[in-house]
Amino acid sequence: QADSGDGGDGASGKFVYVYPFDISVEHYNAALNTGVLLTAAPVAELFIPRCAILNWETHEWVPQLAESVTLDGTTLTIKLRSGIKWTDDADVTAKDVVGTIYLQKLNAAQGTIGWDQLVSATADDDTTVTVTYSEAFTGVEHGALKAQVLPYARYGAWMDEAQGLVEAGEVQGGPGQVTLAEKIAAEDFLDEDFITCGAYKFDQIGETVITMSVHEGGLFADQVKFSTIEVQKGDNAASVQLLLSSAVDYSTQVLGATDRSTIAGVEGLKELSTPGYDGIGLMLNQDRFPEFADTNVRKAFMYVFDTEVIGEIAKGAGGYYVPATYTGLPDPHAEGLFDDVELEFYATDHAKATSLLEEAGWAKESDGWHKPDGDLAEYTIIGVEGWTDFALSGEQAAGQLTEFGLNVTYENVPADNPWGIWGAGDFDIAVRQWANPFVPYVYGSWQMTWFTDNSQTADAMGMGLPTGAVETTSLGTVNVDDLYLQSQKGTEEEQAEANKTLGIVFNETLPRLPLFLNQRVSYAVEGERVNTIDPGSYELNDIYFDNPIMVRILEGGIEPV
Amino acid sequence: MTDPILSVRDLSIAYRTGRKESVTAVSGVDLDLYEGQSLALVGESGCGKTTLGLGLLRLLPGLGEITSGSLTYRLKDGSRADLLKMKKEQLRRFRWSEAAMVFQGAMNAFNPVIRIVDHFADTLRDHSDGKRWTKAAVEARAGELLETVRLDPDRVLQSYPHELSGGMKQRALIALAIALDPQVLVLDEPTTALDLLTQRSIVQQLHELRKKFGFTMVFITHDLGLAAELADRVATMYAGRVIETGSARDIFYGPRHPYTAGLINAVMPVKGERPVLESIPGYPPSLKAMPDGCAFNPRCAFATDECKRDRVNLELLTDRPLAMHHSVACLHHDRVRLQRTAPEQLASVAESENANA
Amino acid sequence: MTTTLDAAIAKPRKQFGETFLGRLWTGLTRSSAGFAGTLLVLAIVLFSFVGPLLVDQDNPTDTTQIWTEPSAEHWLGTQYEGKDTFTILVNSGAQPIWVGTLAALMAVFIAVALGSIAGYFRGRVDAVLLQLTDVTVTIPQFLLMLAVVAFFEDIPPWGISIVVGSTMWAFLFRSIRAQVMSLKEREFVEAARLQNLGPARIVFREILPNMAGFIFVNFVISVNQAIYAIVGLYVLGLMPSGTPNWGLMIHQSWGQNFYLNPIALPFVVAPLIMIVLFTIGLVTMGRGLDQALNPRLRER
Amino acid sequence: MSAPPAPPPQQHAADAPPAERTGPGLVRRVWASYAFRRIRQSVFVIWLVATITFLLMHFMPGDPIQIMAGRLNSSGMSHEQAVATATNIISYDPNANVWVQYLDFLKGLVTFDLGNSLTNPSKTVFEHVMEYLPWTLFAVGAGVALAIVIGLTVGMAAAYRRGSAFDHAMTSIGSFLTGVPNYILIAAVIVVGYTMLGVLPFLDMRGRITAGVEPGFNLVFFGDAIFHAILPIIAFAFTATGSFMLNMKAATTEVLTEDYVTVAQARGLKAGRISRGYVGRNAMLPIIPQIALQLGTLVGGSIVIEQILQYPGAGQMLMQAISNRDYPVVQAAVIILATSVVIASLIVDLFLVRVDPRIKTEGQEA
Amino acid sequence: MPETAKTAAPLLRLRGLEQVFDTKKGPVAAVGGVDLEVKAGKVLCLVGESGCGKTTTARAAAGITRPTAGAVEFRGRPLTDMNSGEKSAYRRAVQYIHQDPYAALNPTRTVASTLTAGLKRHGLVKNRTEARAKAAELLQLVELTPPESYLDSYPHQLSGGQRQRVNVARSLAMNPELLICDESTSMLDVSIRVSLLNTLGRLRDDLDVGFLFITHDLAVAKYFAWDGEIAVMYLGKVVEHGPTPEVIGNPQHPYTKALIGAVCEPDPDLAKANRSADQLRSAEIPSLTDLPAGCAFHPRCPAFEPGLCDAARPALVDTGGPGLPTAGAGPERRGRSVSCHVVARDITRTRPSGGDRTLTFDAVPGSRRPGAEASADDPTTSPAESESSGAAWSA
Ligand SMILES: Nc1ncnc2c1ncn2[C@@H]1O[C@H](COP(=O)(O)OP(=O)(O)OP(=O)(O)O)[C@@H](O)[C@H]1O
Ligand SMILES: Nc1ncnc2c1ncn2[C@@H]1O[C@H](COP(=O)(O)OP(=O)(O)OP(=O)(O)O)[C@@H](O)[C@H]1O
Ligand SMILES: [Mg+2]
Ligand SMILES: [Mg+2]
Ligand code: NI
Repeated sequence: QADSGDGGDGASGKFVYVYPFDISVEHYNAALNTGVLLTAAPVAELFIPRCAILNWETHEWVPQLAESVTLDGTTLTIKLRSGIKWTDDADVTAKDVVGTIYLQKLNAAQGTIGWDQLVSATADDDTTVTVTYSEAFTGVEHGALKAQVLPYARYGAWMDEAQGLVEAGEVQGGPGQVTLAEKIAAEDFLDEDFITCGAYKFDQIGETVITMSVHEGGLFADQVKFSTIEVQKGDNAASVQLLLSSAVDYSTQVLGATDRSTIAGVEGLKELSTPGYDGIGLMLNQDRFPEFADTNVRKAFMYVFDTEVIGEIAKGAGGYYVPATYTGLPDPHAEGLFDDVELEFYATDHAKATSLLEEAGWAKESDGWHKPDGDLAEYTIIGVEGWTDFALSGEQAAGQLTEFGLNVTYENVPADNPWGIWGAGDFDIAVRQWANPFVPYVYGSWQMTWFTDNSQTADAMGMGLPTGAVETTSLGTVNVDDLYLQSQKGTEEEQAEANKTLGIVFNETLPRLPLFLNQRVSYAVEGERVNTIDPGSYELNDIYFDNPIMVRILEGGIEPV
Repeated sequence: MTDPILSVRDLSIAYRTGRKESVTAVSGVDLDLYEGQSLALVGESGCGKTTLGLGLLRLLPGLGEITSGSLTYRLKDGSRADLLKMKKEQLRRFRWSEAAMVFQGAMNAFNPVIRIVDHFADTLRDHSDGKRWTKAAVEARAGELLETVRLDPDRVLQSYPHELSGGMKQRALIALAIALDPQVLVLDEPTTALDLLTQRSIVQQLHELRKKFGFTMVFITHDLGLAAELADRVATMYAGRVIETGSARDIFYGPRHPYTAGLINAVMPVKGERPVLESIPGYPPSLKAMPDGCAFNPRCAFATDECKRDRVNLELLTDRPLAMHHSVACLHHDRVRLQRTAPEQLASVAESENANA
Repeated sequence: MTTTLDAAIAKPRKQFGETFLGRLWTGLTRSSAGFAGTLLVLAIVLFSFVGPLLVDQDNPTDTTQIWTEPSAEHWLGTQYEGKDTFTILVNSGAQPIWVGTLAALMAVFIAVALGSIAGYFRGRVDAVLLQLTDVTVTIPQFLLMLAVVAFFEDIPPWGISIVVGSTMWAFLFRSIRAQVMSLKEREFVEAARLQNLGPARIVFREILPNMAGFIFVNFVISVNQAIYAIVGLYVLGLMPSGTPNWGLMIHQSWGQNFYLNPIALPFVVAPLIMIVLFTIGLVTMGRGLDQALNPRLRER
Repeated sequence: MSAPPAPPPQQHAADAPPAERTGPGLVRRVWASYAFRRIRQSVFVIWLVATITFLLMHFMPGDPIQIMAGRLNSSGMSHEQAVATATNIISYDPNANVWVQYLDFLKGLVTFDLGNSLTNPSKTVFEHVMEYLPWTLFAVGAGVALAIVIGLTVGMAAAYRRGSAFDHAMTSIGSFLTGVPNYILIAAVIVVGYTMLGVLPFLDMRGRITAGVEPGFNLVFFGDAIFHAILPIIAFAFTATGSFMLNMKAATTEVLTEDYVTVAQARGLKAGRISRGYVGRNAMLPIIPQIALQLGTLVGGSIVIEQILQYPGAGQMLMQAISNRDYPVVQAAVIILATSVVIASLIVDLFLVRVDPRIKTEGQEA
Repeated sequence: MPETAKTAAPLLRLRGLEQVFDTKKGPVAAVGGVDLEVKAGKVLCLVGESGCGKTTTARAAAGITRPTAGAVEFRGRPLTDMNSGEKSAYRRAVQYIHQDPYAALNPTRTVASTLTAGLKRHGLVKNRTEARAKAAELLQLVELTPPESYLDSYPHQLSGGQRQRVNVARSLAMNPELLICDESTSMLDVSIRVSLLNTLGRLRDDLDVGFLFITHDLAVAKYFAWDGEIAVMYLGKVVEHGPTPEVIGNPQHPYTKALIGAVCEPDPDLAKANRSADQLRSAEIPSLTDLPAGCAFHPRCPAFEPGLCDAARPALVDTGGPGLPTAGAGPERRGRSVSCHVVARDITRTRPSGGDRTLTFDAVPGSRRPGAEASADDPTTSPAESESSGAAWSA
């Protein structure tokens, strides 16, 4: 790669980011969805762009490779910018985008919102792509727009094959798809250059440092202010160290409380904190223990917890937040939605918990709480081996319940396949996420709350939580299944209404016991190489899915000192 | 002939057995060895023969230590030197060129991982005094030496020690021992592990070598027959002390110490009638619990209170020249009798010899 | 004559100093190093088994007390949950020690049983067992343990003992077998055979007592190795994180980067020191014992 | 009375040494068959190890797809998509017939083709293992080499000065090093050197080489590789040094009591020659097999060391492959490790024959 | 000499005993056809150089190893035919005393427990007190008195001679009829050796115990087996066999002569006189894996006659002897036998009618004392052939 020195007008300086890559196993085959060098890292935006990035606050698309994006009914029109070049000097065209979409569509899991509904993608001309959906949907275009665009020049044969298979009705798991997937998986392109079209291109790929330089002709190459992007290899420990010595400007590693106190004194250190869209809660197995069906019992449990403590231990100060409402929605979603309803707020209150349990027919005896049938209540909370926040939350929750007089122990299950365990309902109480980290659409949270891990089939009961008819005090019997559909597909008002109703149902029946929400914290060092590092208007963007700092770099909003 | 080649005075050797304890394995030994003589050190197992032998070359293992006495040699150049006062390098040069030693159980005397010829090479080179020993020169010299002990140099030189039989090894070691033409040769049980026939041939060769090279020999054995075969003089040791010295005939025909007499009485002869033998009662004392007085007193038929009280020193019995004296450390030496007496004519020979002296 | 016989009969059978326990005792106390090692081991065992009874077990999570410096109230400060580090440390020794001891017992038991069988009877059993040890020695021990741990998923502590014990016996087996083989050829064993004393009696009364010292010393060494393996498994984070123990503390220190933070040092260093002290104790104790029980060294 | 055997050629030269009759031809024949037997036995052990590994892997619970999915899931993919992605990459049939798999496996073993890594199918397992193993072998090898140099010299010196303060100090250090787990020692080194004193640039030392250093035959690369491997090398050297030291001391002590050493002293040989040619050479003999053994255990124990030191070697890879249930990689790694252990001990045996002339003719017990 | 004509089967009889070991270097015929017998209260002494098969023979006789051919018979019953009861009786009746008094005792057990283990096992005592009493008795029998100072000792607290006595006591515990002693005294010092031999001799005479006594020391053989027999072994075969005084005083086989000649006598004058005695042709013993053809001794034999000695293996033939019946090679044969072509030939040549023994080569070297030449009893024989049993000096 003949390097042309600095690229964009007036680009200078260096921006250093840290990420735990591993070039000894990673490869350059971007058609594979995993194991590709740095493409899963937030920094990927800088070299392998997508059509658009989402602004999580406004739910508007921030066009990237696309100049504009319009969803009209079931048709998505992507207008590409012209003049963007791949590093092999070819133009970025609609053909690349269409091919990318077909590859993704074919390999996407069935049941994935956005890909299931996608019918076809066509290149109308060099810069226009039309995507047709079978039905309209909030966020249906998400998948197509957020796929990292791949060069037809390299992946064309697979893209064409994928298109052919999709058109023939092939889905993920079908024989044609499997064959193609195997073909793709066997290729690593390590002997060739990684073809990208972003503002930066790979310069040197070392074992511990990767440097990127401006790719003239790449997307936003004229806007960016840094001539070099350096990615330091580093896990948590290393990033702590790098931050300590101000050797990096930005780190998205999730650091524990101890790490945070370690780096607290670094000059110019800036904590960039974003409310997360998911959190940690508990699933009660109603199928195994019918007593959990009693909302009093669920509420009582909820009143036992000191969620501040649990969050503090599991995530450390600043790593979590306690939701403003117990509606099953993260704060950004819940904002404004429940202004006119009175929701129960579950702050620690052992007296209340006692009375609720007694109301439910439970009785406390010397050996602990007994259920209405007189049996001693004994439960085990399971977490997952190696998932530290789960383990710590579960331990703390069990500890607090025990302190309250319930016989609850904590245990880890191996990380092999926790979904299998959850789905099968092979647990008493399980630590599990609630809400949904991936997409900023409210229905994602409902799906997690009621449907994920709760398929209720004979061999996979999950939580055993009823969804067809849920008893509530204020709303009577509610059909959650229907409401869920409305929250996805209805008009904006219908969606809002359904969301509100579901929120109230959640608040009264607690289908999951929400402990806390994750606060996404990343770290920046200002003043060393970079003036200010600020998310700007993308404050709510998730740092992993639509990293605000990367968008700002591409926009030229972050500058060297 | 008045000047002994080796003179040991009041030599004591102790082994450290614990942080503060030690046992005295050899105590207060006086010995004189005159040129050309062969001296047999005899005594029961554990009486300190090997220790004394090692002491003669200052070769004691790490835990052994010469605690008193002196060890003077008359060197080849005629000067006398006290071994105990020698510096390391001096001592190294002294060893093997002035006095060599053939060890108890020669089986392990050779480094198992190098060839026989290399043993010769090492010895010759480290005593070369500037002379360069080429491979050929070493082989020639070693071959010559091996031939004097009737070994086939072509075969033996290039062999590893384990490829030789015990007898061959023993002979090879003897050849190695005379490589530097030492004046004194100390042999510690050189034939004990060997078969009778091999032993006989080694004895034969020692006689020949002695005739040829005329070295002075200290010969350690517990086999009295061998002592009779090889020694001009015999010194009996008991519990770390020399209790009787004399010519071979003195000792074998007229021992004056009850222990020596007991030993000789206990020897079974092959030739001649079968005598009724008697053993010395009891067992030798442990070095850690030595009886007071004469160490032999608990086993001695003649023991009196005096024996139990005072240490008994060697007493000269004859007025022969020092090189041929007979001394004994026993208060009752005049009461000691050999059970089977020597045949008359022999006894008279012995007496006349004594008288002549 | 009868009087002397009576006197003979009346004599006490053994002096304490001559019994195995007696020699054990002298072995442990004779050399100052061995004695110090024994004391060290005893101290840590006491600390870990009796300590928990003396220390207030109520060690609540306290988010206001995270990573405080050592103080009169918290001798070693507090850890990441605001719990008292010293209390955790006191509770952390028992499991590795008893699990290690159990594993070592098992390894020694298997090694002695199989080793005596193989060494005494030789033949096909011996060939098979030898082949087996060849294989066990060839497969990396940790891999075997990892596989077994993964296999049995939720493994209880005694299960770990079995896992560790069953991967550790092979080395000892060889030396026990070699010893039995050489002892078997010793003349006193042949003498016993000539008196028709029977194989069981010969193995247990004639051969094994001669190896008692060796076996005991190896037991001590095995405890050490077992702790090496068990703590290692914890350090790798492969073990259920229920009961507190040294390995877990090290795992947390490394996994959560406590070791980078000077304020966390008491928590990081405490288990290291405990393990170092305990293993040093075991090693010096073993050496002392070796000197006392190894006939070769003893008879000097 | 049985018939007398065929008369041998007349050969009654005096003192004909017994070895002459066997002749070089016979020795070579016996020798050849000994080597052959050793090799055959080694192959058998490798086969057994391979089979056991296969069975362990086969019956180990856990599904590589689910495990990979879990990882993808926690790095931000929906569960369904994660499973789909993992399925796309990993071609693995959990229900395949064991026998068919086993036969395939054996075939692969013989043809040196154990397939591709499950999680990284673009690489054959051997390529994958070779990506990591050399680094561990380098570190272990250097550690053992260091241990040999230090352990043997110090051990010998201690034996020479038995009972001295130096001996006591070195013996204590030796027992300390062998007794305390090496990962604990190296952890302590990090805590003291890095956290407490801040003199050890531990974080820079992690990994294999520094960025920008191109692998190649140049000083910069080797220097850098050593800089990064220094902690693993020290860690591996710890235990080995201790045990070599103690063993060498014991062996030397033993050799020092041998007659041939006393004889050598009596022969007035120079001290240096005695300590090298007589004491050292013989004391080394029992250490040599232990070197092979140490290599094996150290490579096996590299899992924990590399975890603590963040050194991406075979141990980390193995750990990773096991937790990913990347069966082919685990199998290949174990087989390669086992084979190298077996080969190492084979080489040692054959080497011992060279340095110890006694083995060739007598010691065929093996 | 209590004479002959006992018709009962001997205590122990070895018939054509062969022991071939399979070794890596090929089969090793450690014992190649040995016929021997031991009678109650009698001593049979087996002598020979190292490696000639003495121990192997003894071990087969003791039932420790199973011979590859031939039979061991105890009181006329072959070992292989015995049922378990007989076998256990045999085990008890035949006891084995090892060479090394240190190795033969379990270092972890006291003398008392060593002595009583067998007693208890075979139910010879009822309880511990009785066992202890019996043990004390045994110690007295082997002259370890007072017993109580030994009963509770460990082997390492005893000296070599004491240990060997304990070994003997242990074997006596079984009330043996035959003691097999393999070099049992060779590790002891001269003075202690005599006293142990005297003790064993007392057992032989008082308890009527038979002995298979193995030694390489001819003097010991002579001393202990004076009333018994000596069998000289060479490379797995008996080469000469006869009553002790005969074999020692008048050896016939060149090997026996060489052995006796090689003995160093504790008599300086005698030694000096014999210094120039004959040598064997080779000092090296041939390897058992590669035995020379013909007489195994021929490469070393001073009487070697090419064509005769290296052609066929000599048989052990009866040469008769003074005062012993020469006829009838049956079990009661008490004559001398020698396995040497030269001796056999010379007997038939010079004594067709059964005259005196004649040898054509130098007799025992080294038994000439200065001035003792005069006592040569037969001027027609070689001048070297001198004294028969004439003692030069006596007690
Ligand atoms: N290294 C040692 N440490 C302690 N004591 C020793 C040592 N070597 C020998 N002894 C003791 O010194 C005494 C004399 O031993 P030495 O070997 O000189 O006897 P010896 O007369 O040669 O006996 P043997 O005839 O058995 O060779 C013995 O009691 C022995 O136990
Ligand atoms: N188990 C065995 N396997 C192979 N060869 C053996 C075995 N036992 C003895 N031999 C060989 O048989 C021959 C006779 O040995 P044996 O021990 O009977 O001799 P020995 O006369 O008792 O000798 P020594 O006087 O040395 O005790 C020797 O060459 C020996 O090497
Ligand atoms: Mg000695
Ligand atoms: Mg023998
Ligand atoms: Ni002949």
